[in-house]
Amino acid sequence: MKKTRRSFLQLAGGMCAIVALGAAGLLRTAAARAATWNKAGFDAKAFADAMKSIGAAGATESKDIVITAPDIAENGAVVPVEVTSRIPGTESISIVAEKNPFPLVATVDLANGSEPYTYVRIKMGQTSDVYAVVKAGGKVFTAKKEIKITVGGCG
Amino acid sequence: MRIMRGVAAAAACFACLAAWGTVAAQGQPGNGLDVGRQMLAEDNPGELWVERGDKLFHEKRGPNNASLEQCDFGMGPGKLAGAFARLPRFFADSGKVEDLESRLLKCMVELQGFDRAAIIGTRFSNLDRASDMEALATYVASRSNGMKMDVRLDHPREREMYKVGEYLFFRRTGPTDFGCVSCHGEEGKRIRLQDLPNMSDRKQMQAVIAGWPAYRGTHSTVRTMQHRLYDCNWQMRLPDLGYVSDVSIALTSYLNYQGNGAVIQVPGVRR
Amino acid sequence: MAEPMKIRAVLKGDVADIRVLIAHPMETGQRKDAKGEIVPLHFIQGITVALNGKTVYDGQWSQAVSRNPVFAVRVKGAKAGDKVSVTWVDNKGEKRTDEAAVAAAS
Amino acid sequence: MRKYMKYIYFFSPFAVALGCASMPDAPTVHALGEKAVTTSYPGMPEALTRRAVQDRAQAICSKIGGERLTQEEASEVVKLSRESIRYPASGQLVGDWKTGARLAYAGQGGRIVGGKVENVKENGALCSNCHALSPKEFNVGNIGPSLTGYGTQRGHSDAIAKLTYERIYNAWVYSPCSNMPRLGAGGHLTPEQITHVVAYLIDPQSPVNQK
Repeated sequence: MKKTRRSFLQLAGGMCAIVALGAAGLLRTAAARAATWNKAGFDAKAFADAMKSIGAAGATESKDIVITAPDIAENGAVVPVEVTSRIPGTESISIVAEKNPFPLVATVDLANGSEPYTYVRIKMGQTSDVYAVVKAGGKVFTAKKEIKITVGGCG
Repeated sequence: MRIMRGVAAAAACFACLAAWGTVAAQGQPGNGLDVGRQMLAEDNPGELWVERGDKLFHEKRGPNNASLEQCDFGMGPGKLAGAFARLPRFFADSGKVEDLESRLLKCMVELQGFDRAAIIGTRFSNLDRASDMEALATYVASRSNGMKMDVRLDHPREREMYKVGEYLFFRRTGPTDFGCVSCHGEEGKRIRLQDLPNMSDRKQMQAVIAGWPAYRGTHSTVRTMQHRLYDCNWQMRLPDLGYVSDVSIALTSYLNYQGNGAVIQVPGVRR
Repeated sequence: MAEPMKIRAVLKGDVADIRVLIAHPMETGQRKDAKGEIVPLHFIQGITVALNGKTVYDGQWSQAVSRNPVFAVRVKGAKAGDKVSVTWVDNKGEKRTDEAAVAAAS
Repeated sequence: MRKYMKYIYFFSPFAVALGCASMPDAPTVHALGEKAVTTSYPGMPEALTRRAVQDRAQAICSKIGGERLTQEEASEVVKLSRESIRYPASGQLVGDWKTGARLAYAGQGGRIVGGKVENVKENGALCSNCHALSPKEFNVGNIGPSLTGYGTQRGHSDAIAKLTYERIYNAWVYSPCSNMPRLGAGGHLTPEQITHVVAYLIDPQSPVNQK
């Protein structure tokens, strides 16, 4: 796994050439993203390390973060998770599935008129708490929700 | 193949009889599931299969470098609008009752020159390999979206297939003693937490028929009616059901006819 | 080559609800193929959405985002006809950009 | 699992007026249906296609639509089922409830892919697919009746153990043509495995009989 990620970083260098060729300007953002990709966080196997990597160790729990997701998911391969923040100045939202082999699932920076909202379908290996981590005004807040994963159908 | 389906980071969720799709009515334990079901119904990755099928259909492919634009689904060569709504039906050119997939298979072999066994070998995708058939069937079926399922029993062979399908629906066999009816004959039943459509109820049958082919979350792909039947058959512990076999086409005739009036909206979304 | 995304962007009031479907295997690096060999990690790492050229969503994803990813972003102050542009890049350096216009509420 | 003489009963799937005169008659449909079965599993070894051939009891139990069993048919199914029952060599009908607990929630075993039967350590007993068992387990089906408190309600006498064993071995002894698979008679479970499931159902220590 580590090897693959290193090779990604090498490829990221190659991508700058594509940007220079004048492909969509957006690629610059994606390439820049590659350079700033939270490697420590995404490589972390321990929940605590993943949380630390996004500055969420010891973060305040907030009732102003709403996680919408099923109580019971029929299929761990597609678990829909929606996060809405009512915290003023929300800049980013992360999703962390505590018991996943690599708990940090996504970090999304929001700007230029984006609502303090994110939605993505994720994989979960087992029943677990899922955390939403919100950065707002230099502070970090969290909320969590348990999602039960069941073996569907006839097993 | 089946083994490869397990999503590594997720629970190995295998296919089951319970993924036909049901109308909203949920029992007590269903409540914890409803939010997820609604959220998953909102966005349908199956739309990506319609796009891919569209491209594959019109592209010149195969040894004959031909597109499928001359394929006849019963409304005349190349006429797709409403064709799926009338399938299965009798075709004079083959002398058989055929469904969507058997017609696609025939055209891929006869028009494009593909090897029949090779197409059958890749009829269902897995996590390592996409299936052209799944994309093509989804595309062609989607050309009947908004129309009502309207299978007719005008030809004697169509009536035979329908009655054989009915016979098979109730036919119990194999190590589990199951027939289709064992799981789909009563109201409000579940296998584990998955609701089972009661196929003796026209509304529920229509809800099923309206949405196949369907994007299945557990499989991360679109599955066709042939796959749905293959999969049930697997869960019943029967041998691999032959692709476009008589059993599969008879059951499709029976089920689609029972679902007549369903407004087709393909691809559906299923567990 | 990567297949086109499906982008649906619809106005609800002055908020554009942008929903995106992507064809991508999102391999976890833990799955074995038919031959019993591990399928290498292959997943979208960077994903951005821009409205009229301004980045509104700048995402980092892990391999735990579902196969054939689905995600959404909502942008205030959008108008019908605004240009939505979505770009992803995965850990193998593959990338794709697709565009759509914001549609009025239907 | 109370009153057991429950004959098959299905809603007639919408009696559609099709102009019956033009429909093939029942013997024709039967012949065509059986022929379809023989051609629809191409390339499969005979040992597996045999699974799709009905035994006498299955044939009786395949009534179309709402048609009921006759008294004679019900009696024949009961008789055939009674004759099928085998007991474990040990004679002991109550096994280990912990092993039974594992089996009761397991759904694997006996499925075929690519002409091969799936390779598993043991077949699951499939119980939770259709029955509620331990009150703590929510991922359970309802095709069959709830078995929560089974032993609390019935006790764990030798007679109850025997009845339970027989019902799992071949449910059709007590309930001809019920939806329940004949798990022992059909070969899905061994007599020994069934004794473990019996223990799981009747043992006072089993979660099935806890609050």
